[in-house]
Amino acid sequence: MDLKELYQDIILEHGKSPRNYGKCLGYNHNAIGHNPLCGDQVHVYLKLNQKKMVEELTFEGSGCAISIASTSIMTELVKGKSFQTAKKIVAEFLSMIKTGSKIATKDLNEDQKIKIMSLSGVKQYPMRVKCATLSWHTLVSAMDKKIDDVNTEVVD
Amino acid sequence: MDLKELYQDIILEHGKSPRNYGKCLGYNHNAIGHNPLCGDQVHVYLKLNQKKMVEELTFEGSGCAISIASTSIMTELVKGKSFQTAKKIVAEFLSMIKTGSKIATKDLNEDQKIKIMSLSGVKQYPMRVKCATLSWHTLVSAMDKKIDDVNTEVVD
Amino acid sequence: MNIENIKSQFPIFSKKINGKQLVYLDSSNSSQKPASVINRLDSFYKNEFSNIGRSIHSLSVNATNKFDETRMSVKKFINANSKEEIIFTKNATESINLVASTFGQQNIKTGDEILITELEHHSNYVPWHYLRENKGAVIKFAPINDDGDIVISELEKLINSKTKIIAVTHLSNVTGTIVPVKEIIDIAHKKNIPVLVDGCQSAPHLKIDVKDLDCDFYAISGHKVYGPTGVGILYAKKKWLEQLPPYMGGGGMISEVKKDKITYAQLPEKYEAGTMPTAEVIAFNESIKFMESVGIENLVSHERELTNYALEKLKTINSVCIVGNPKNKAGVISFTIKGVHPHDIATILDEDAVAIRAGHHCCQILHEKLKLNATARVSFGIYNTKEDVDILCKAIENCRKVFNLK
Amino acid sequence: MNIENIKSQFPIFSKKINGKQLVYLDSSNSSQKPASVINRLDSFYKNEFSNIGRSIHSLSVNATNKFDETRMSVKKFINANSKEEIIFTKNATESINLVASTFGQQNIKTGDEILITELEHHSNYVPWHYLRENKGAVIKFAPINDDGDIVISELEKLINSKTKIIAVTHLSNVTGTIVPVKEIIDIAHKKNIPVLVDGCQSAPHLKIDVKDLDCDFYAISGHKVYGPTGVGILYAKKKWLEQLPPYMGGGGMISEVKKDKITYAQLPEKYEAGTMPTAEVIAFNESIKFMESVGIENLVSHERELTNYALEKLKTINSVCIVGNPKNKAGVISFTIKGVHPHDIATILDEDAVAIRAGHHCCQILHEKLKLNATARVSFGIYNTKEDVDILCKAIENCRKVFNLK
Ligand SMILES: Cc1ncc(COP(=O)(O)O)c(C=O)c1O
Ligand SMILES: Cc1ncc(COP(=O)(O)O)c(C=O)c1O
Repeated sequence: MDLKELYQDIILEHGKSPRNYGKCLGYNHNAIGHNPLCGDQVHVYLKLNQKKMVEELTFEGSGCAISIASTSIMTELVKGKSFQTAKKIVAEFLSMIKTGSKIATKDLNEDQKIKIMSLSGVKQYPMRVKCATLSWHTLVSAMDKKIDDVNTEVVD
Repeated sequence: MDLKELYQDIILEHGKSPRNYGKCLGYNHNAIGHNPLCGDQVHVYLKLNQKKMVEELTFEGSGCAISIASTSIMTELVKGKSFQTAKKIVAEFLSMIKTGSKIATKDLNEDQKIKIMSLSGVKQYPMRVKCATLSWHTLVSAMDKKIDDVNTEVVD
Repeated sequence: MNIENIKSQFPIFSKKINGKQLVYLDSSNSSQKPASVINRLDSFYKNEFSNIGRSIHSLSVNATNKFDETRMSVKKFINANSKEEIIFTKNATESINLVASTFGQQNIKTGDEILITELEHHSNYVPWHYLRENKGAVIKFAPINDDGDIVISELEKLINSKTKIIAVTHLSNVTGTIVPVKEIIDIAHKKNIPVLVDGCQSAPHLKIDVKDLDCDFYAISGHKVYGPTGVGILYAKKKWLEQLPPYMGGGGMISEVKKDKITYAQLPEKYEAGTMPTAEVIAFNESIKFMESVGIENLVSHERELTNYALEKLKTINSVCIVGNPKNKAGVISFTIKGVHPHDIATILDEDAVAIRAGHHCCQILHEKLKLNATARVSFGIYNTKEDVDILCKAIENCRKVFNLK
Repeated sequence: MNIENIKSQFPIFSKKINGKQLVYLDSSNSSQKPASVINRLDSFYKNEFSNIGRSIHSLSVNATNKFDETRMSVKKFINANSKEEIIFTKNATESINLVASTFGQQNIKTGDEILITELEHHSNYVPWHYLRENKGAVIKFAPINDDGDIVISELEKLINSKTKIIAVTHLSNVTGTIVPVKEIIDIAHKKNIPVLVDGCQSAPHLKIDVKDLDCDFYAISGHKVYGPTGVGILYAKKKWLEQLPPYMGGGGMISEVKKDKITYAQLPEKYEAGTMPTAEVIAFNESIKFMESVGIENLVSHERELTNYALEKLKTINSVCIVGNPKNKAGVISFTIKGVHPHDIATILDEDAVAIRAGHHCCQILHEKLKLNATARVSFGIYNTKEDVDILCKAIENCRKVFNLK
């Protein structure tokens, strides 16, 4: 396996300059996820509007390139989507990372698909799967508002 | 090593019909020893008179042939001896069992030496050393009256 | 099932003791290990060694996966609901201490009662005794009858509103009694009382199904089921592991550590502090595979046959007394010889390379009840044969000869 | 000393990872094992296996003696007064839990203080935290300075009449700081405060002399000193082991067991409940022999040389920052690369078969203090060479390349 498949330029770029970083104004959902393996932590802020649309999605936290890029890309792709669509995208992402399945949804355009698939190399690196999935699990938890804390140990 | 060297007739005989069994009248020293390995227990009763002579020495307890015979023979040999001599005999016995040294003391007659040496085969059976030595350690403890309990784990 | 073939998988039986073929009848103490287990230890240390969980490098990833595979195998082996219910400890004793300590912390107050039985091994009594010493709990002992069976109606009488937990062995390591734990668990659960089962002797001799039993806790020793030393298992229902406090504290069992606050990891890590017996747990997977390759049913029936054969033969020897006569019995026979102390029996049998155990077998309460200081114990493993029993009986005859018994 | 010769004693180094020679720089996590240790496990299981202590047969006598020989070797290795001061546990984490729990039971009341340091591994913090939770104790942290050294004068200020015990690492598993524990023990003993030393990292890297240190407790992990997993050691002064209550309860640690009363075995058995990691402890003797065959002085000087060489080389690499700059340092180097997260470093290095560790290394308090979420850690064993360091540095260059660093 080539490292360049894991560390694609798009990942390095998002890792270095994450989008949607910070606390968004008027968020009405949020959750914290952490990875006890390394101490990395992500805080996801979400504004669901009355139509249950993801109006704002931002994050704070620190982590490796994979984790930051994954989170940054997530915020880009999920922002503006409906609650249902957001959930579907998360599910497809998780399934891609775990089983290597393709991204089939019509809710993402080609550009967005390329972005999300840039993370598919992680599948080859089992110890890094948690880095890539933590924020996605945290997003679900924020949307569901069931628990405040997500812990990668449980959900994977 | 021949089992018959361990289980000499004299040992089987003492094991079956121990001498000086029971609680002697007027004992002024006593101690309990036990072997946590098997739960065997010996209670030694000792009457030291004003001249510090072992006037009476008896025991109660249960155990294997080696342990009962060793205790029985001990009571026979030590009874009637002075405090000092008794201690010397114990020391010679323990050294015989542990290092295989000969019994040299002049305080025992030939007959008694044969008796005590009948136990020397135990040296070849490390797991049985405690069976043979428990009551002797317990006697010392009764004489010294320092502690009430002897535990073969410590003293060996 | 070809026992000679199975026996040949155990390297130790190619060894001679005092120039004689080893007859190993001390498996309840610890079983011998098949080559597959020993070789797995060897290959893991030689080719794959790494600690698990904490590192990202390939060796560690591999070790972590292999470790997890054993957990999955154990889960399947005892039919647990999820692998989060499988905790690795160092031995069954730690497994029971873990439960007694954490359950006690949370649920035991002065005057509360803990119900155990007269059959219990010290490892299923001393940990509860600590709660008596430190928390003022009361320990009750369900009695056995003359056959060595737990009398369920008597046990039931000892249950009351103060009873907080019941801890009972599945198979006595002295009398071989198979305890009807399922029945006990049913009774207990009707009164909302959790039950810990000491499965040390049942795991090597019976089929285990924790879901069917519905037990709350189940303790197993790896080294008694053909595994390496240093590995114990605790099965516990998830609800307990979630609600009880952690046991040992340290690396690997935490989530977040601050100067003023600590949160703990999820299951099963919450109960696995510090570096695990990594290699031993990984090799333990081979023990389970070995048992599965034999087939638990085959193992059970082989051992039943052996036990019955041995009982028959032993009973014909003058002055041999079998300890207990339980309704259901497996793999363990204790006996005495009138006029020969068990220690002497063991020493004399050893001369014929027959390895048995003599003593109280960590069951002083039971021996007190039986009015015996010690017993001699024969216990079987899958590798034992009728020939072993024949050699045992001959050695017992020799023992009688040494002691000039008629 | 011929390192290639020593390295050839470790079978794992004949293995290739991703087609490359393994460069193992994760020994602080767990060391690799020499063939003598692995082979001893193999031969013990294949030819001699038996449980110890409890049986009378020859196999058991032999195992018991061999087990005892390891205890004697450990006693000699750390210069303890007697073998009764050597307790075998499953890992250093259990050793520390044992002390925290039993010492706490006896000596800690609400408001009492426990003094640890900011360098401590979670295994030397969480067990004490339990006393805070359950007994209302207070935990104080002796601070480190920017170099990663404990400031003795600051530590001294934190000692007062409520301080009941001090627990401190001998060698940091992050910064490599060698802590002047002897000095701390002197200060503590003047005020009658006992000291536990976490010797997990010092045992593999330094000469240990508990008599010279005069520490009250010393905890060691077998698997970090070239031994099998599943073995830990607790050294404790006899007076403590005599006066403290037992830890786990079960078989082997009792003297007499009655329905209403239990008395405990003498030392060291009092603290060794249940079946021990018998084979692993016996094989551990070979680890000590291995270290003695190398010579601790040689080991120390080889690792010092390596550490200095690595520090020199790493400092020349752009954007590499070494964590801490302690006065005395041994065998452990943590670093960061500006712009590359430690996890990414570890993954990229692994591609070159360079095994390092990334994360908080079970030292979240220290990382919080350093304002770092994670670090990359290189740690040496006796088998490492300057060539390993060269390969490491090349791999770091590759890492910089992957991340397009200038
Ligand atoms: C300084 C220190 N203390 C304690 C420990 C815990 O040792 P173990 O995991 O063997 O219990 C470690 C190793 O992980 C360590 O480096
Ligand atoms: C019934 C029973 N319970 C508990 C134990 C303790 O097991 P371990 O010594 O492996 O902790 C044993 C074995 O010694 C046993 O036979």
